[in-house]
Amino acid sequence: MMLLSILVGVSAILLIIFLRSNKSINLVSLLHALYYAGLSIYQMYAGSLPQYYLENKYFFIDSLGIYELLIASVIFFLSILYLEGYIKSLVEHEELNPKFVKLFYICMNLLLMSVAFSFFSNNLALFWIFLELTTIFSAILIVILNAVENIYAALKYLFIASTCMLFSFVGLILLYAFTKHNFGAGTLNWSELMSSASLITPRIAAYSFMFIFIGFGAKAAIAPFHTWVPHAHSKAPSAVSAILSAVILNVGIYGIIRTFAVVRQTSSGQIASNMLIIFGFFTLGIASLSMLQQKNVKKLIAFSSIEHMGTILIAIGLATKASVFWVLIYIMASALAKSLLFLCAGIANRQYMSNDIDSVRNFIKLQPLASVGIIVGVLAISGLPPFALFMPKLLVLIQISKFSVLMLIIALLSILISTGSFALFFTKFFSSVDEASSIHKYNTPAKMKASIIILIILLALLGIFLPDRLADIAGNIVAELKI
Amino acid sequence: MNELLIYSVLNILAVILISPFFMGVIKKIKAWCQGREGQPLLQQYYNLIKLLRKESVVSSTSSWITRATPYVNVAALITAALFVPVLFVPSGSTLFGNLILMLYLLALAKFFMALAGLDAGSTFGGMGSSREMAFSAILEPVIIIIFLALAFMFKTPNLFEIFRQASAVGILYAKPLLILLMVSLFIVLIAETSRVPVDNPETHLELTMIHEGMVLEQSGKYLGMMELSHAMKQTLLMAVLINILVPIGFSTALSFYSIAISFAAFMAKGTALAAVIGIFESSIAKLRLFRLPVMFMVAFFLAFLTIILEVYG
Amino acid sequence: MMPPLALPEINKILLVLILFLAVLIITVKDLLFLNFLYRIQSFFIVLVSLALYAPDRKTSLLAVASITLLSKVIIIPSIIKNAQNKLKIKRDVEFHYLTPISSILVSIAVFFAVYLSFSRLITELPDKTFLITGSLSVSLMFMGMIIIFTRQQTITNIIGFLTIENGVLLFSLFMAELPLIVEVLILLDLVMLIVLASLLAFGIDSNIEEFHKKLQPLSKFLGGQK
Amino acid sequence: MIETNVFFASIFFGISIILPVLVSISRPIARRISMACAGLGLLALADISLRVMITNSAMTLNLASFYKELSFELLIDRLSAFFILTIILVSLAVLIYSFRYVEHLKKKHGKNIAVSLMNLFIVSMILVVASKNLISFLFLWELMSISSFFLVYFDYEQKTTGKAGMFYIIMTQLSTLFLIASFLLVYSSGNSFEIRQMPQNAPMASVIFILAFLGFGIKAGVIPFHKWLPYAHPAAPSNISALMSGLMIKVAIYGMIRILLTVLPKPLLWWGVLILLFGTLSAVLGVIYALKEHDIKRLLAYHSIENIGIILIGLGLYVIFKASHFEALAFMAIAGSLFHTLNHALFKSLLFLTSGSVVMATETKNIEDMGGLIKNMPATAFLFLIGAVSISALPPFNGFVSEYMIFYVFFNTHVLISPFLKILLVASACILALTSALAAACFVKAFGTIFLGVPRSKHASSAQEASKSMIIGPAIIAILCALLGIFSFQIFSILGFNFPIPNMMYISIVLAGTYLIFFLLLYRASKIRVYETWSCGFPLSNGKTEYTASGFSEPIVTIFRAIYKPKRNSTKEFYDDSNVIVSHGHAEMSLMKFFEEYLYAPVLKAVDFTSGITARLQAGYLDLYIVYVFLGSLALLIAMGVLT
Repeated sequence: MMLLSILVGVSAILLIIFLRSNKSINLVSLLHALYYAGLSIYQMYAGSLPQYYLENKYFFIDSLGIYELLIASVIFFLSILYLEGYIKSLVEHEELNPKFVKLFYICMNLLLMSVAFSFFSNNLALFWIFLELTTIFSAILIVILNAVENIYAALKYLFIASTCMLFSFVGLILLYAFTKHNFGAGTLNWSELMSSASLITPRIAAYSFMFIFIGFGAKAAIAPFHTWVPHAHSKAPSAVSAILSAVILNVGIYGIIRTFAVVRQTSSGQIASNMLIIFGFFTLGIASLSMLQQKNVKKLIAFSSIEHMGTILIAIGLATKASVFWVLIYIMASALAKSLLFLCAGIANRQYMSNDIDSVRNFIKLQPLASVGIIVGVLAISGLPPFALFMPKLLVLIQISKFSVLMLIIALLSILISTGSFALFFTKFFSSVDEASSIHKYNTPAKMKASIIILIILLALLGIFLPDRLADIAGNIVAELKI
Repeated sequence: MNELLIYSVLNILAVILISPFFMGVIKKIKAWCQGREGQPLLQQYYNLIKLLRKESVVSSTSSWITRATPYVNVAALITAALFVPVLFVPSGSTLFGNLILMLYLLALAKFFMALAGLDAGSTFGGMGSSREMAFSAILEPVIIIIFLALAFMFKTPNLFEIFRQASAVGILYAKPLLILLMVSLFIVLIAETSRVPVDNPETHLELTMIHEGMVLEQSGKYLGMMELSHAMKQTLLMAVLINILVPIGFSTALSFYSIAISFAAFMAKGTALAAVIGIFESSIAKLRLFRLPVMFMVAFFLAFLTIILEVYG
Repeated sequence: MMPPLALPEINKILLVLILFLAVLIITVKDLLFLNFLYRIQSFFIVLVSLALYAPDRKTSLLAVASITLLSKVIIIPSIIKNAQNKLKIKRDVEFHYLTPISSILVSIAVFFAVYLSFSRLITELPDKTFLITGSLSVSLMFMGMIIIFTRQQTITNIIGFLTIENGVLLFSLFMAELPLIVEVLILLDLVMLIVLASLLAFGIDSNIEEFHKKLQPLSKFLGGQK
Repeated sequence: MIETNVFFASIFFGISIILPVLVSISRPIARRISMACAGLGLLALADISLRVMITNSAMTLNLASFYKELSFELLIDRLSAFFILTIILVSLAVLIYSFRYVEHLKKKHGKNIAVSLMNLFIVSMILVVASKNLISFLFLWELMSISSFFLVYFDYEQKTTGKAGMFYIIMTQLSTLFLIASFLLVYSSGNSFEIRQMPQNAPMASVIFILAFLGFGIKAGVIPFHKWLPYAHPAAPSNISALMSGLMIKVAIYGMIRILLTVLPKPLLWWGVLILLFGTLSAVLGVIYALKEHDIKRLLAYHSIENIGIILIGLGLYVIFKASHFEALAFMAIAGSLFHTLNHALFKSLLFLTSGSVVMATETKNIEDMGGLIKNMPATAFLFLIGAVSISALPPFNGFVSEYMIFYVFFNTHVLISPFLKILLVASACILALTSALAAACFVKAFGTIFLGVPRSKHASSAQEASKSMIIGPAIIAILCALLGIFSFQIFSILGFNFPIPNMMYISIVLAGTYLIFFLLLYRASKIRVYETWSCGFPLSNGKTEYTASGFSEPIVTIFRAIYKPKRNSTKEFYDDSNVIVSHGHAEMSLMKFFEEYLYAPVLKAVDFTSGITARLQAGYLDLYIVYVFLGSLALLIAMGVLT
């Protein structure tokens, strides 16, 4: 499997290098994403999980990996589908040098590979490496546009994310050193750590978790390490923003879930739990307050995804069976909603050549589909029915309410503030109508529309009905994590 | 059922017939106080009959509201008349005697009267309606609290029952607190019938007029009906006051003699009350419009005091 | 894992020297000199790994030493030097948030904080030297961060970042042998550096300060004024 | 039978929601089919709920399941059936009204969407009321809020609409959050989403009650959470205002009653006092604020607040008497408040619909620009009058009966033991009396200024009568208003309740009889001559000399100046230096918006301030961000040292 994946990846990149037309390059990338989607769906139905690859079990696939990979590959697929028209428009407006289109796609494919491999890694260190690689490739995808602001956004991203990731590295080493001391042979393999977690000294577990959390937390946009997120998301091309917020942040959360599951087996589990909950609330509060006065559409969405990360972190920290089960559904739903919003914001960006809400005029008339997309996206991301986030949000809130009423109130307040900010944004966005303005309509290509439509449908379907197979997988994950 | 029917017919007829008389008495007393001889006691009846036959002038801007209002007024007042026994109380009926319903029937009449005031589009009518609605609005809590106080004292909201109890015991001995309440009721009576400190029924001056402003556009039979209903309202409120405060002679059974006695007693007591009203009106000056709430508050306070004394006493 | 008794002394001396270099980096304004200091710091790390290699003769440590030597002492400094020449900036004058002196004081405070925090681990420790080596290398990381946020030039920032990385490297050298991953870390570093340097070469012909000026309208509407 | 009904109803509703969205032709046919389908669906449901209502039975239905126990289940018992019937009655009339009204909307596109959303809104309201568990309640509640939000936001090009929509959605979300909190506590008490009785003496009962009361109260527009109503109603199309004001805020009332009856059937006394206080406050302030309004729809919105107050007074009385163990009186109180809920749904939607016709005919919402419309729009005027009479609680219409029931309970205050409660209830009764009298005053003002007198503007004088469907729709409600009033006694008997309420049938017979007798007696008594209005010799050519609406409410403003706090601003400019000869000046009078100035604004300011700080802390400087990382990780390290 690993070899096949590498083969597919390498051949995709080679094809991109040799192919000439943008269309076929796009098609190759699409197929690449489709490969992972197919792989994860195949494993979901056929595979007996977990499966290990390579002798020393450095790579494996289990339910959590499959689940995350499925989400990631769907988002990648839709973003790449969307990308073709978007890049065309970028090139037309000289925002992207035509020379770089190939590099763009190569980095995209590399990013896809590193994301997929980070899910395949059965080893913390390997995971760390792939996570670092995602930083580098996504930073390239941001910096590739011809704007100074992009360079600075990428710099912030690189500096903050890598600095924090170095702390993770310290954590890894700590863990490795002491597992070596305790187990006899040092290991960073998930499966071994999980099976013999009780041997890890609690204090060491707590310290290494803390260090690891700083780095993964930065990738997962946890305050106060989240600061790169709004800049990177707002400056990246919209399809990349969608991937950043719906996939890259999730990879960070994935790492936190894994490590947390290990630490929970020791007696330091409670400390780790409290840490996650406190940071979750901090993130929630900071993000929702930051949303309120936001005039940059994409920054707004970015802060909203930070807010969701806060909620997710709280739910993981609660570490009950139900909370983890629903947080997994939550992760999926919020990924879909965020990417929908980013893709629609991308259309607005192409329409007005700006992310500033003040430049928006007559959006409904100019871009009816994107309007619907934004409406659905805002509803979905605010956790309103009949869209996918409603149920998981409610059930996560239930778990919070069981834990403490005060926390429930804080969570509800921040949710209110963020909903309020979206309401502000929403009404401002659509109510700015100027009959006299003669903005030339941006003709959205069909593929861009297609990805938006698919996302809307997915969000609506998952809002009224949770497929059994997904629920089973989520249930398996809970069992695997020994929550 | 039979008794009820007789009661209904008798009571309505009595109220219609007596009402103009009390009006006449008040006018007479007022004239005497001013040193005039005044019109004959029955002048009000002549006026009514003349008005009902006279040609009516209707404003060209007005609509059917103006024309319907007098009928609504008369109908509402006649219906209300069912609720206040002036001669006798029929036994065991809960159909009528409902204080709240009576109050709201009066409100119905007032509502249409105020609409009619606005109908013609004249400034005077509008002003009359505006003031009438404003002041009757703040009078409303006063009336309700008086009725509530009655309900507190007699443990029933039914006026029939209250009258029955009142005539059964010498009420002032048993419940001296009623005096307070009756003072409030007197103020309400003055206000509701547009009498002097509140309104001046004699003038058509925009500074003072409330009630007259609204009926300014009415004429002929319409005006006649309005006058009649106004007089009936006065009689009804007077009857409440009289039959609770001095229930002497009031009949609780249906028999010819007792009713005759009751009628005579009511006429006497009513005339006396009308005289009091006339004297009161002559001896007091018109209040400034926005001083009126103070007066209503006095009535409210007295009724509230009654309740407090009743609750804690 | 446990080096013989004599060696920790050498290592300790080296560690202190490395920290001293970091302090110098915090205070120095001349960019060329800064780069030179970084080169020396990295070289000391090579020495540390060699010192660790000496007792056990583990080839992995030797590999780490040689890769460090290659990338951190030779390649990275020269890339930075190149970029520096392109940018034509000689000095990084201004200090933000902390003056050099207070930076040093803060560093000492940080060291004590880290030391105290790590001392909680003492009961679990197989190797008591961890306390001093571990907290020294973690404080080196924090010092790297101080470098980043007190300075304005992107190049200084990069050197700060590399200092952090040196701290991590030291930490991993002392704690455990993770040859593969440490080497990968160094290589990743290199890649990162190349990306950063090409970034610098491509886009930035100014320092962040000027950039702030450019961003003034933007930051105003964000409500931020510094 | 029931299954087939439900089946057909769901098919009809499905078509009515989906069809107009799919078929994007601008001709009205799709919309009409959709509305007809919605009507048929409503009729199919009416059958079920009537049966439940009369036989006092209950039926359950499982619609769909999200995941395991998270299902959308319906339970129609008598309470639900009552509310469903209310919704059906009003919605049918609104649908008939919308038949033509929708075509008059100014939008070229979007009419289809409006119809679809309207149908969705109706359906979601019905389903909320019928929800068996908290999950489906919340789901549909949110669906209801969202669909209504889009309907409020329908006229999105207007700046004011944007504001109104935003305000509405924020308030409605606030309400939902309270509900979520309350429901989660209900859930935690037994790990079940079923709407069921809480375990006895649950310590959280009061918390649950308070949260639910706040949640539903915000949605119902209880003062001081009422501000969204006067914003949202003018913004929405009139048929939607009718639905929102007539029905949606009643759904909130349903929630409150459901909590009080099913979840917490043993209420505490102080809850009742709380409800009563809020109810009284809402009633009197609602009407006082209504009096100063000259925007017809805003005026009606404030009256909704007033009537919600009255309904709450009934509920408060229920709790007080229930907690004091006077079951019969408590039952009467809650029946009164339920009946008032139905009545208000009817006459308020009647008023909104007719005022919608008026607004459409005159192209203004300001009643100062109307006048004399009774001549051009006689039918609309008549219907509005019926609504006005009903809402002013005048006999023999329905509003009176429900208010009577509440008053009746007040009149039995003397049975209570606690002197404090007695005094409180007396005060509340007086305020209720004041409220209803002021409401009458307000509707004299509204009807008088809109329909009577002389037209005050060009549009008003050239207004046209509304089209047929826009008369038939409200007419149905008007007839219902009359019937429900006149036959209230009989209706209650059929349902098996014997309340001591007056038999309005007899009263109406007497009223109508005397009217007729006098009419016939005096029919030929005298001649009638039509002549100009007498106005002291001045001609009454235009509306300039008429009494204005602000003039009408002036005495009340003066009397209640403590509440309105009118501010007078005037500026003068002079020709000469010594300020003697005035060249021109400007004077205006504004009334204080107490809750806006002292409640909403400070909260917003505080939130704004904090968010300003957070934004400033993330202004985009890398150094600053590294400082955060530095501090964050250091703090973590120290915390670890301290904690482990």
